[in-house]
Amino acid sequence: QAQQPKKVIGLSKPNLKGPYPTAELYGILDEAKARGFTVIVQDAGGYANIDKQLDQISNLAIKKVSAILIDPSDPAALNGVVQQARDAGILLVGAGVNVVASAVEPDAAVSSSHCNIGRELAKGAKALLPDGGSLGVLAGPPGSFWATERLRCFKEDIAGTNIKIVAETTSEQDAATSLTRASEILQRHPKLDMIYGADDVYGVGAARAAQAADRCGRTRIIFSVLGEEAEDMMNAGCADYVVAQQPVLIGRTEVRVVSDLLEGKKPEPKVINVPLIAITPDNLKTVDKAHLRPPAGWRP
Amino acid sequence: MQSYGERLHVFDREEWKAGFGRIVRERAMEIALPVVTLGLVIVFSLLSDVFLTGSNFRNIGIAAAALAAVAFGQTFVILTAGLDLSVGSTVALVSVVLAFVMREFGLVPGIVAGLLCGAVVGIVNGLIITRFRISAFITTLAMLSVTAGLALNLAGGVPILGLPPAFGRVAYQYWLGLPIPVLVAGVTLVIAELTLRYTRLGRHICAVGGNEEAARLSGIHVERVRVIAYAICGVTAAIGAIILTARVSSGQPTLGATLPLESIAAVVLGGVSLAGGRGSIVNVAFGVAFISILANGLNLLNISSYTQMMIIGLSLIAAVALDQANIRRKQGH
Amino acid sequence: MQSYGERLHVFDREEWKAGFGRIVRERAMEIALPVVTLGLVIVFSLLSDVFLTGSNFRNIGIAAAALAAVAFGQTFVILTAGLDLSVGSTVALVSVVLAFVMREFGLVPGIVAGLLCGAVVGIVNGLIITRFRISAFITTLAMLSVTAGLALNLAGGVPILGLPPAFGRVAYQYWLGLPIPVLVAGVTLVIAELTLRYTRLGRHICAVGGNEEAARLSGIHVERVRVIAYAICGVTAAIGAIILTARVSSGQPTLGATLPLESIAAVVLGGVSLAGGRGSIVNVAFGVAFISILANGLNLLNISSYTQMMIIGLSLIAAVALDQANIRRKQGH
Amino acid sequence: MIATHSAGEDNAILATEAIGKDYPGVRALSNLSMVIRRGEVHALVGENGAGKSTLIRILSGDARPSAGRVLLEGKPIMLDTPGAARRNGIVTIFQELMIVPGMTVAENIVLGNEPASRAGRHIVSCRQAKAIASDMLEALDCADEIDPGARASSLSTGHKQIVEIARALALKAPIIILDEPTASLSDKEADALLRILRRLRAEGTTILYVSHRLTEVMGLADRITVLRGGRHIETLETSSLRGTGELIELMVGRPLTELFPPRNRTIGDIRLSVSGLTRKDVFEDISFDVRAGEVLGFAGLVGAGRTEIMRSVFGADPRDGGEIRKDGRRLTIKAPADAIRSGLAYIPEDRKDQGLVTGLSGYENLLMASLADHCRGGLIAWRHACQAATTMAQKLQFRGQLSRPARTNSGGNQQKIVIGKWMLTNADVYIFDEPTRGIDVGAKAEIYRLIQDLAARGAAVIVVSSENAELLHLCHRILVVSAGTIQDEIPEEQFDEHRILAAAFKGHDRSAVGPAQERRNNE
Ligand SMILES: Nc1ncnc2c1ncn2[C@@H]1O[C@H](COP(=O)(O)OP(=O)(O)OP(=O)(O)O)[C@@H](O)[C@H]1O
Ligand SMILES: Nc1ncnc2c1ncn2[C@@H]1O[C@H](COP(=O)(O)OP(=O)(O)OP(=O)(O)O)[C@@H](O)[C@H]1O
Ligand SMILES: [Mg+2]
Ligand SMILES: [Mg+2]
Repeated sequence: QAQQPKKVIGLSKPNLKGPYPTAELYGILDEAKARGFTVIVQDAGGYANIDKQLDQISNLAIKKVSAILIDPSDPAALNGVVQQARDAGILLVGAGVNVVASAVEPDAAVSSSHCNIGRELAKGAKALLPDGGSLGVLAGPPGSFWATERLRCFKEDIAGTNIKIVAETTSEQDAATSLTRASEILQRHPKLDMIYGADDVYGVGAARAAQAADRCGRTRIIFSVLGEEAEDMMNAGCADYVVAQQPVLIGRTEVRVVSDLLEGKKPEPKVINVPLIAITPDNLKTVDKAHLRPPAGWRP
Repeated sequence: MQSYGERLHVFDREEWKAGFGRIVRERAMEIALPVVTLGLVIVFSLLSDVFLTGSNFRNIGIAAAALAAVAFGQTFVILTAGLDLSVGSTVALVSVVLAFVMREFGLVPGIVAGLLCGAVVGIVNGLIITRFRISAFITTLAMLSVTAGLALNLAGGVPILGLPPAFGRVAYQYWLGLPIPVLVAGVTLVIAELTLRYTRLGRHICAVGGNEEAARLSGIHVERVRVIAYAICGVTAAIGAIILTARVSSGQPTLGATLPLESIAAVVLGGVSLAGGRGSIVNVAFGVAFISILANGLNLLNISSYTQMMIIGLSLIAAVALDQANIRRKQGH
Repeated sequence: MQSYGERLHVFDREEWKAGFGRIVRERAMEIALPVVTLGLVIVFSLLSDVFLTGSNFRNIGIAAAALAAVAFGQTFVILTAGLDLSVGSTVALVSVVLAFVMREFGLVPGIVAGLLCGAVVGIVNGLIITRFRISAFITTLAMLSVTAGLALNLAGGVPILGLPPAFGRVAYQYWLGLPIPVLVAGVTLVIAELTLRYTRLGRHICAVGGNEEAARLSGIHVERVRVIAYAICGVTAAIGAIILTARVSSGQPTLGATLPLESIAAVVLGGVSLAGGRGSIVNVAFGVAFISILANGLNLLNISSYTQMMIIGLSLIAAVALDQANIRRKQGH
Repeated sequence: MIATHSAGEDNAILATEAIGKDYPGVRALSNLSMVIRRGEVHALVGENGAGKSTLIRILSGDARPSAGRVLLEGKPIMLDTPGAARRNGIVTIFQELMIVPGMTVAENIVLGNEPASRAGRHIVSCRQAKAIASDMLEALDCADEIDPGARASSLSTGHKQIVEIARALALKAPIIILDEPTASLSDKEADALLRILRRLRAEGTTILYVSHRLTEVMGLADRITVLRGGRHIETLETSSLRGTGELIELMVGRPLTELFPPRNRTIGDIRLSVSGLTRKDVFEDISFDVRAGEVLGFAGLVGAGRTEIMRSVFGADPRDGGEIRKDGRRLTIKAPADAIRSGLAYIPEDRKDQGLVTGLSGYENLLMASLADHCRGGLIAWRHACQAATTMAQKLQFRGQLSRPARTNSGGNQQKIVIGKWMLTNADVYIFDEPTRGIDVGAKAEIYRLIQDLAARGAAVIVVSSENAELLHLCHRILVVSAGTIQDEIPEEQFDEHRILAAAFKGHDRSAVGPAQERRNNE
């Protein structure tokens, strides 16, 4: 009790499985340690478990944390609890997104918003297929906010081009299932020009399907999140364009923003956009991985 | 003329006559879970300073309310030796239907439409099971897929917004110090327990689960009773859906994915055998409390979610094993 | 001395004597599903020009192989009137363990470790069920949670890379024109069917599922048989995990989430009653084929995923209802 | 209302006209016409599988006839559900126990006919339910033995049967059908039941009664209908019958020369020796020997603990003390498998729940305990095994299809499968628990012959039975068990039914209830 009591930050994630959330968590925990914060991590266990995330945000409010980093499974669903937390005087920071709830303004947000990812993917699609072509879409898990957002903005941006979506399917976020679905799309459209994956689970599945069908380089694969598998696939020539979100940097920035807010400094701008990095086989070697993934062997 | 209250207590009074010791022995099974749950509360109170606060218990209550409603309906189905895996996606479908109707026609029509939708899903389940003689497991698994697809199709895969703000506020309001969702679950509990104990339907449900053949040969319309049990389960799923939809103040086509397995676990924790026949809603409420308190306490203790999964699994086994040991000791094995 | 082939057909020959008509009638149930599956194939062939191609069928085979292996083990458990909901997370755990061991010690130790890991999970399931007398549903539901948490904890939530490239290649290689995963599933099928029909263990499993007390009084070690059935299920889950891990050439802590319900559906489609007792692995293989072909065909037809969910649910009901109608006609009701 | 007994066809209350019923591969009933008169006790007799239960299922709305029709009061009637039969005043007590184990006795008695409370038609009045239950149990003279609040699962088989009878009585129906109600009752309980049936007849109730106990039938029935192979053979006035022999001849279609074969006369050394066997609160200090070639009987009242003794000997139940020796060698029996390895065989009292896997074929059931003998290199040689099973079935004069599920066979044939299963293990100690329960005279004679054959081949045989006549004709020695202890040992020269009964009741005098009984009541 010699020093002043440590400040406590809450983190509410709908899901912690997979390279992106794990890397973000690393950034948060590492930065928090450096700044003397304690982090309470709450994981709803899946994007569909909206009610669990509600309960967990209520839990954080009860623990009287100073701030909550929120990645809403669905912003429209969180208004009630988030308002409760706001009323309890807790700072609310968007974690990886620019919103915490649809009707509650965040105190700050560190974002590479889902919509922006979709836009960035569209940029890549247009660059890879300047003359247009056929596109298969692995849209993500059914009914999930993040995947819907990405795809919505992606579609907005490719509208008017000659890129035509010939197949679109939602499926469980499962490595083997996405591989099967991608194989089927390739089966039906053997000359398909491109596959879109909502994140690396879908993208890597598509890349493996292309590999199995011997379509690497001819069927272009684009997706977001550069995990180790994604890097492997890109090295093998089966992944062509990955939008990397710098999750470690996002996590670190989130903690920094909270720290600033607690010291009374208003972050400028309120919504900090951590730049997305478009990764292609050309810059794969040179990009700084320290902001993309935790050091090897790190465990939550 | 005897009063209604008198009749309600006719069994208990006679049991008192038989001595306190026998009650304890007979009720050992029913006491085990409350004791275990109390143990949980004590442990968490010692480990966390915010656990034993009014606001946390209100939180637990709100979080548990939907699961409770669903588990009460699930009890009816399990008592007939059935099972309903479709409650989760029924909750999603009701949430979507309710949101659409409420947005167009207002609060009350929305709630009525939601309850009706739940009942219809339940009746369809019941009819398929009884008419085609398909096992409850497969039927409700298939219906899980059908209703989930329907909910997503209706909603186009995105949440439905624009519900009356009053509806969303209800989930966070109190009456007599109790959150409205908890009150709704409480009323469901009382009605369910009374139905089970004191109505002909309730007795027939237990008879069908205990020995279908005997029930049939006693002139009970076994199929009708089964269908009604599934309909009740559908309606309570709709009640759960209303609570959840109010909390998220939007129609969500993926709501309630964890409810089927959680509700069945709560029912089994509550001492109801999956082979049907006997059980009490009050015990199931303790099962719900156990699950909800465990999840809440582990979250408050900041245990990693992966480790939580392991602890929850082990606790489930431990709690049911304790129950079983009690039953066996009671039977002198 | 009689040949092996002769012995295999002892039942059939007697039935042949009784006339062809009777065989058709008696075997109606076993013929129903193959006919329905054939119907599916015809419909999809007419609607899609790529469906009826060798490469698509190899695709279906590769995609179905893991489900098949898991469903074969699930059959053993269901025949004892049990159930294993933990196969999905067992697959995930095996995938992680296998990846770690394979990365450090090479291919064969990795596979051995994976199979051992699956067997251990199965044995733990079996021991909990028999020792504590907890229902299979609750035990394996709890173990689902425990093994999933363990897999995620071990892997730290992310996929494990660095497997020998040869392992990943195997999933896409052919032998005699058949993909290796299909061959592995095929060998599993033959061993499982032989075990069930021609070993004492297999007959004991059916006896335990049919009437536990009678089996015990006939000198069968009921608890041991049960534990072995769960161990077999664990091992086949490990085989499924090996196939899947090779396909995605990485250890995945979230693999196989849909396998528990899908494998149970396949087993029931294969005519095995959830109440245990009788069944054949070959029929279960048709159940797997039905599910896999349906999913493949619907995707090739580019039907929206939400509508697919509804169609899959309805087909499941239709297929089982047909089976049931057949059985009932056979029994003269 | 009450009819005269010399009535003609116009006095018919219930009649069947050319009823037929087909099951796949079996014609259970064909062209069956019979008439039941108002106010009579009409008995239905016939061998196992004669179609008695099938006829009853049709009359009670549980099965639909494939041909013909049922007439009630001369008018054709559609009995398509059990509810319909009940509404028309026909109540049935079925052969298989129809009790809901998790419910109380009172709830079981009012099942399907719950008294409505004043609060509403759909609310059950628990008080009235208890009152009805008490009244019915009172009427059955069982009010002190059965507590209406007790859980039905805690009752003995006999008491469960009484609860079922009480349920039927509570409906106060004009027609009551009983399918082998006394099969699992002790003589005392059976007598009580017969008294009640006589009283009901006096009150004008019509009764259709099925039983294999022919003396009981002769004592109770006004008229007897004999079925054979699903056909109506004859309906007789009981008064015109000279004895059971005539009835048996009609049932089996040939004169039955002897029911009990001569006893085996070559007795050898002590084969099985049990000493000091104890299971706390169930039985204590049980000691007995059986010699090779000897048939040892165990008599006693229902609930005396005989089944539990045998289950402990066989390793199916735990025991707290005592020693079992076979041919002088001490056995360690922890599970039935150990007992089987030592050459013991146990034919349980309940075929359906303990003897057979009813869903599996006759072959599989026959071979269940001896599959190890038919394995070649770890795999089962089915051809070889099925040959052995077929030979055994022929030896037992099994009449049914071995390839069909065991449940489709009649009771007697099912019992033969269970016995055959043990004979295939080449055991030399056989324990028969109620081997002839629910079995017709023809099959009984065959089973008695089998028991003597086994003894003649040098096996030691133990027979537990509640039918004393059976023990008196079959055994070389009878032990009487009461309240968990052996009360008396009677050698063949001193066989006397009164001595058995005296010993059987002795334990009951000492303590009102036996230990087994007491334990059950505690639950
Ligand atoms: N559900 C069924 N399926 C096939 N066959 C049946 C079925 N029920 C009865 N049977 C057959 O119908 C015939 C008549 O059986 P039923 O049970 O009526 O005989 P029973 O006279 O009551 O014999 P028991 O004295 O053994 O009770 C038998 O051959 C039996 O095998
Ligand atoms: N704990 C129990 N719960 C329910 N039923 C029991 C229990 N113990 C015994 N029974 C049943 O009561 C009957 C009497 O069994 P027990 O072994 O005590 O006496 P028994 O002398 O063998 O009588 P029986 O002539 O009925 O075989 C059996 O049918 C048995 O299944
Ligand atoms: Mg009968
Ligand atoms: Mg007995």
